[in-house]
Amino acid sequence: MKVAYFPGCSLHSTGIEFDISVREVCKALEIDLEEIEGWVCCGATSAHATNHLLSLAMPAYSLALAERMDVQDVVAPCAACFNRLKHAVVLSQQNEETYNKIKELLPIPWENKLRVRNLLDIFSNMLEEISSKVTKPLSDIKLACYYGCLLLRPPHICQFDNPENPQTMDELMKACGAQVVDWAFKTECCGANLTIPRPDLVVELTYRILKSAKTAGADAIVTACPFCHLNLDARQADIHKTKGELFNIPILYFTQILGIALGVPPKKLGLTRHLVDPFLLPALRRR
Amino acid sequence: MLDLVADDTLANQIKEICGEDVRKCYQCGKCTASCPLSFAMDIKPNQVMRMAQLGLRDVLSSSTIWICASCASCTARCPLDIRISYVMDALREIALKEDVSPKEPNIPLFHKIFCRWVGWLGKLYELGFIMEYKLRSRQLFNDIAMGIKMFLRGKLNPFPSTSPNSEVVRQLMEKTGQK
Amino acid sequence: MTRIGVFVCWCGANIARTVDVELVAQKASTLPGVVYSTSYLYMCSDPGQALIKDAIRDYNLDRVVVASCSPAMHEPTFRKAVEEGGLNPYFMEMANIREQNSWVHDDRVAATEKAFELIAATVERVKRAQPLEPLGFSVEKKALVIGGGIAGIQAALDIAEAGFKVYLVEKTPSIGGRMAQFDKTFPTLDCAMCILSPKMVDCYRHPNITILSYSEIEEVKGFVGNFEVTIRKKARSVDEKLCTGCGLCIEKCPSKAKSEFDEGVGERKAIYIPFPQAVPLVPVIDREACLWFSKGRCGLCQRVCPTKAIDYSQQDTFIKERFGTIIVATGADVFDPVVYEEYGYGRYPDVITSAQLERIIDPSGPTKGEILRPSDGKHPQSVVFIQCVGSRDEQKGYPYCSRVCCMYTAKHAFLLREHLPNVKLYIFYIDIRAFGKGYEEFVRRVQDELGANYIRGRVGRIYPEKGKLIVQGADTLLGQQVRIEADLVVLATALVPQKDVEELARKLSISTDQYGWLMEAHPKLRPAETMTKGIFIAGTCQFPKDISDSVAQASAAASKAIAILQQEWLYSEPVVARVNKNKCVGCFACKEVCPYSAIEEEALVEQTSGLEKRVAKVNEGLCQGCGNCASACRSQAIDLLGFTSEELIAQLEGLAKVERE
Amino acid sequence: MKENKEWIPKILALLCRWCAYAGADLAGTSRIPYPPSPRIIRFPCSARMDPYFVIKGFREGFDGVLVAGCHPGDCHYSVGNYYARRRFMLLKELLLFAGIEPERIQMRWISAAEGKKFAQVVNEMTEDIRRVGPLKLKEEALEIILKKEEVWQPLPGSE
Repeated sequence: MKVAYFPGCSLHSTGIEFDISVREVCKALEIDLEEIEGWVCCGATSAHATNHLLSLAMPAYSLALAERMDVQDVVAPCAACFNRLKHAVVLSQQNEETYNKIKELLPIPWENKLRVRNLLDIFSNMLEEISSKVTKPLSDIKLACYYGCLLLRPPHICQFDNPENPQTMDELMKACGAQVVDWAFKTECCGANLTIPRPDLVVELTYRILKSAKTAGADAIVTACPFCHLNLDARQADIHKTKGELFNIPILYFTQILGIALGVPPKKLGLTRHLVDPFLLPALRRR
Repeated sequence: MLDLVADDTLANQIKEICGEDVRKCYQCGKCTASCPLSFAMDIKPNQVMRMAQLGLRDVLSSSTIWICASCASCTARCPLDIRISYVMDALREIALKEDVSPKEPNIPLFHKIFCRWVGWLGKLYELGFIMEYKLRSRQLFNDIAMGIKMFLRGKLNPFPSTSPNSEVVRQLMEKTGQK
Repeated sequence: MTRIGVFVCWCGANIARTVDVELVAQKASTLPGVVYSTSYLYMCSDPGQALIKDAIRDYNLDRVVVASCSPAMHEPTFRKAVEEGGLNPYFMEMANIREQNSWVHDDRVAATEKAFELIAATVERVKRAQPLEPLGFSVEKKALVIGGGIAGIQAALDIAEAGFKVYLVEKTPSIGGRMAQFDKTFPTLDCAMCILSPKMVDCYRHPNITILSYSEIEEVKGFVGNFEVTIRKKARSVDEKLCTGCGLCIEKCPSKAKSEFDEGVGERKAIYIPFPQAVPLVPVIDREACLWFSKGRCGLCQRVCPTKAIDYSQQDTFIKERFGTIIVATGADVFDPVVYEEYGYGRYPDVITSAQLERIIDPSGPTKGEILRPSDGKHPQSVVFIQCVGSRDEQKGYPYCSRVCCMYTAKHAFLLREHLPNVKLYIFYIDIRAFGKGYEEFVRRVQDELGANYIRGRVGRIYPEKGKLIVQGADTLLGQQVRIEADLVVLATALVPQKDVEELARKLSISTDQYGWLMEAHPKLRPAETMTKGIFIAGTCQFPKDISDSVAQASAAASKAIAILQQEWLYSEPVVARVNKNKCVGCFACKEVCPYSAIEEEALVEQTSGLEKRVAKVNEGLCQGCGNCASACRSQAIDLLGFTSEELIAQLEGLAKVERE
Repeated sequence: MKENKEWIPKILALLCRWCAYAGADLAGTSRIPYPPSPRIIRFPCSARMDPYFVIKGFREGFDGVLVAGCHPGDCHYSVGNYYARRRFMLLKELLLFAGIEPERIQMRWISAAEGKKFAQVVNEMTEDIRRVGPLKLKEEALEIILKKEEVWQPLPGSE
């Protein structure tokens, strides 16, 4: 299967281990990722927070570039990118006027004919195949699957999984042999980019999430978004400082867990780049 | 006491930008109930909707419109199917356009700098963008330990990566009147 | 030579505000054939009708055009007025210048012009009108009531008391309906069963009432006075005549299933009587849960039955009966809140519906009236109620207000306080709608005396934490997000149309609205009637309503039904097909398309040639007047009285003829 | 003719009394405005709407004809609207052949509860016809229609 790949800015920087693990896992599952040549930033958050039309035109441009490739699907692993690309697609489908406005802005033609998908969506449609390829099941680890906001909401845009009680990541993790915990904060917001201008708020939000996961008995939290990852991973030190509670819960990308289960050496999955060391977990240390 | 003169200019502006009709709101409060950040907001989401309905432009200088993280919990649960997160976006857009002095100046600053860097390079150069933001918001020493750790783990790329199509982004920004 | 009178109604300002009625009346007087034309404030009022009658006499009118509201509203009124004025009632035609003109257009010039055009066309049409006589037919003096809830029971009793036979058909094994599930009723706190059960027994004992429980409507044919209905009596597996209701079979039955009557919070046996006061007091076997039917073994009930009433071989049977009139009282369903994932109904056992709480409170319910929460069987210390679950919600539920939830929630709060003096009660509401007699006072009592905390706002989400349910809501009066630790959360779920009501409506040829509620003929003036003559509606099948409103509507429907049953003869609109035998070539294309098999063949000897030919003949008793035959006739030999081609074309030409800029 | 916002086309609306006509009444009772384009004739059922009425409407100079009845399955006479649908499908073919634009002949299902939909249908159809302009029956087209009229008469019987 060949798909157009939209890594997005974060995956080249703060979310680099997501990019690394995505590529490894897709190789193992014979998904041919072809990066969209010349893609530009999706404009996440800042564009839509300040300029509605711009926030649609930027992702639409990258989609227009992808239309030149021989593919039907565009994959954006980053939840924010997925969300913005999907906004351009759905709002243009729902409103011809919007579509025409965007088309006029773009220097190249855009037919809006590609399907935008996230990786969970793709993987959850090949669970059987994945199960059969799992060589190193992680049976001795309890995971809290954290979906965050942007994969699921707003539902009329994302059109993916149940926005209040999503299950795709849980199913995927179970296919990797892991145990998943039932917990209450799997779709609560981490505060996203407020982490820079208002770290205090993000500390508050991530504290609740980490606390809920820990209470539910999770050894680690699995995410599908570089924002979520950054906040949950990097803010644990601040939480320790301000709230006096040290969680030390490793935060992993779902692709990293999947990679380990598929037998990819942990070294090749960027596991050493997290701030909270995942090798604190005996289940990972042994590999 | 508020001398109330209802005015639908603001409601119409919002509708023009994002297509949402704030007049539909019947004030059940489910948005406020759902919002993970309502504890930090000076005006709660349902009150934002109310002010927008009546055309009270003070809403544009609230902290709420900037603190909203666009998580869309409100939108997913609104019984009247109003996309409240789009209303928040629209209010921010209006506030910027009208140069309303924001109660949370660092957040719009963050967005502005973000967009500028993306305009230059076509992609976001996180390190450069954050450095500029820190300088201009005078929060230079915040998060410095975290930043160093991230840098050491190769999570902050020292060199900007540029899209060959940065010129297109610049033009898009120009055409859409991005400041 | 026709002498037509045109009467233009102002309808107060309803028409006159948009249409220059005086100008229209004046212009109408110039139309060919019109000898008199006037306008009046309310044409339907007594003086308005007198105006028409006087004009018929004074100006020797032979045709009348009334330009006013929709004929659906006042056609019978004006036909009668014209008849009293001495003309055949069908010499009156209406031009609809209100619903289809003044109420939808705001340009006065255009609306005035259009009103004139409509009148001019109606004048052309009425010139071609033929005198028609209403058709009379006999009335089957028996009523059918569909649905055995409180509305159906009331209607059946009223009709039976008036001296007519009634069949009361109920889908479930017992009559009683929703009301039987209630412990108390608001606002008087009457014991529901204490006031319902005597009525159920009355129905059972009444010589004029035949109860067909566990039965459904299979097919409905015919029309007012002569409905022909096929009723499916579902196989009960118990012989109603032999059974004494001793209950030994139920006692011995080894197989269990969730009780529908207890809303799934309790269990029943595979052979069961839904509740102790059931009427008829005869068990039924749930064939899915029964071991005999699913696995072919057991047979205990049959062995222990002292009267040999258990009959595994029973089949569905069909009863065909004729009825003069039908009352539909099929009730409503309760909204399934599982779509509100944020409330976790179905995932968290202590999030329940109000209907389930009703059973938990009821002394004859699964907990014997003790308030125990489902998860651990403990008394709740803190209970949160959420109003408008599925109501007033365009995204996940229905936009309408369900009318009863404010009140039943207040009742539940009252009853919980009675059972648990120290329980904390929180009620999230948007607006309190307590408009009935004694309702507001009741809600105030719950707030003031019983200390229920009403919180103005909705709940965003519910999640479990340390054995409690965390209710995250908003208090919009405080302008705060609030968090409440609850032991039990009760969702005040909407009332929604029954799933199978659309199918029943289709069988009865009555309409449903956009949600699936049965449509009344007029929301204000004919609330218990349908657009189909002889079929009436009562209770929550029309829209959510409480017991008192249901009973009132049921009695209204019953009195309408009785008015029909009392007639020896009924007269119907003479809109039937008629064959011109000279033109008919005997192709019988009409016969093929007639949905009512109303076209018969007739032999006719042509006078000139002496040859015999076969021509079509209309059975007027069967013809319903759809006009399909007229459209299908190749030789234009068949026409529809009241809607003849000549009349319709005259109207069409009339509409086109008026010159326009 | 170019699109003209001022011009109000004249639409002949043939409505069944149980559904579409009641829907039009409901538009009135609910005060949902629409342009004063339709001229409504009440029929007992869409099955009574002999295609002849449609042809006649065009010959008399209406710019469009709207035929509306109950939704499939909801016919007061159980199957009348199915007959109507088949008849109008055939008729539309013939009218298109005679050069009448498809915008001018429309068939819709409108229930008694759909006042809003009735207004919407009128709005849409008025716009549609505005786009194609006033009806201009060409002489030869008229001839064809006149001939078709003769041909047409027996057609509904062949259902």
